[in-house]
Amino acid sequence: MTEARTEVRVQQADFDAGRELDELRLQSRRMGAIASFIGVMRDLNEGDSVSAMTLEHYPGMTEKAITTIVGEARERWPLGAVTVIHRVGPLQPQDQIVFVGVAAAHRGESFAACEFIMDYLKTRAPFWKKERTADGERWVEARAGDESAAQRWQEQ
Amino acid sequence: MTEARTEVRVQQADFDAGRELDELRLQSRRMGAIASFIGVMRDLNEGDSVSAMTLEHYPGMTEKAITTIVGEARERWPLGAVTVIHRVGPLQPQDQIVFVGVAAAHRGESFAACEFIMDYLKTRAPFWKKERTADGERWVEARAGDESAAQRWQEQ
Amino acid sequence: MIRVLFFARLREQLGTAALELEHDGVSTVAAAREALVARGGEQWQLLCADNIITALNQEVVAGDAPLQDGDELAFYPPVTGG
Amino acid sequence: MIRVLFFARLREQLGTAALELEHDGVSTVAAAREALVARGGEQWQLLCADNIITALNQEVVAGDAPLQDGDELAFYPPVTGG
Repeated sequence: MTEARTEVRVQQADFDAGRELDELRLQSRRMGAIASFIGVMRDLNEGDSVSAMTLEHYPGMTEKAITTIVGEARERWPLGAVTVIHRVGPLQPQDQIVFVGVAAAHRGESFAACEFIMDYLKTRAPFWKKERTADGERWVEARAGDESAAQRWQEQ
Repeated sequence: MTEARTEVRVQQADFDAGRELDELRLQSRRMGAIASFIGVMRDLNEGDSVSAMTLEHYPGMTEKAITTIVGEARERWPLGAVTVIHRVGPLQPQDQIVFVGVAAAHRGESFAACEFIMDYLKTRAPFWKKERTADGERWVEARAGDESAAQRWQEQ
Repeated sequence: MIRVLFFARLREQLGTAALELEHDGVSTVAAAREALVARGGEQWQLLCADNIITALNQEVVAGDAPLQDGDELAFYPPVTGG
Repeated sequence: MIRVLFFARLREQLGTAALELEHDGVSTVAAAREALVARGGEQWQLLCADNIITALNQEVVAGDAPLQDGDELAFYPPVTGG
């Protein structure tokens, strides 16, 4: 396989998932599978209604951490183009937060790599969510379930 | 959870994956995860260059079989809206063949259900691919790997 | 009458996409297969191959599934969509 | 000099997003943490919590990682992106 493209973007602006998927698809004539994931802001967390959110990040390190995660995925599976976009700044319910798209020759690899990248991004990339509820603002707590989702890849 | 929408379409026309993803996302304010898959026509199969493909199907049964598969996924995981689109008729390399999009509250469920639906669609829904190579037309052979991918869900 | 359908490679090999079969004396899917082979000749033994799938009224069934007048019965090779 | 950064809840609790620390006598990440607590007072014990992550030049490291003049050292709570 020739060097496949990895694109990582951290941005305040929204993204067009359809355009990203088209770009992944048209990068190669050999990739039969594109798995993707979009994380969406929910209006409910820990049982409380959430009206808005702000995403803080560590500029520079976020891109570096995500690029490292994609590199680890490439060591595990033969992949084509990969695109990861993560938004920062103020967000509203139903806004897109993150996009991960993975092209591969076959679907098993694209699914596994897409889920791997999300599990690692959730637990390794320096982003923090602060949400607004009726009681004011609060930092979102990390979930034990996210850590165990990432850990399970180390047992394989 | 209120009744979530299942949309199944079998059509000759291409589809706009971005629009489908937007519709999945805007169906609910409670779904934080949208996993999706796009199957793409490759220009290579079994080591031979493929210049074109025709997809035959069993009209009526394809929609019914896919709807049943989505129903089985809903019995396994709590899901939001689900969209499955499968194209039929003539296709070129890099054309989109199939779209599966699954919304869920959390990402683990959306990934599992999306892969489950693809694995079952591949082995249960009555579609057949005929491809054109330099030696003429030939029917694509079913892969043992697809059957074992579907079987593994029965062991869980 | 039973409406019988054939798809893909099987349709091409038999040179037939659809036909009508009398329901009389054809009480199961397996009996329909035998009647088709008896009527069509050696080439129709293809219907007996292990990997041929049978669907009755658009649901996959085994050979012992009972047939009723007006049913739609399909024979087809392993599927390759997606 | 070592450039030290704090993020999210920790940044708010310390009331500081960034500061400069003399490199002299601060040879490891753990030593930098001790120097910050000594200099900042009790509230800065927060840096010693088990779940606080340390990144040196934008890579996660343990306390024994050596520091060099000009390094960028970050302290932050568990991440919650994605």
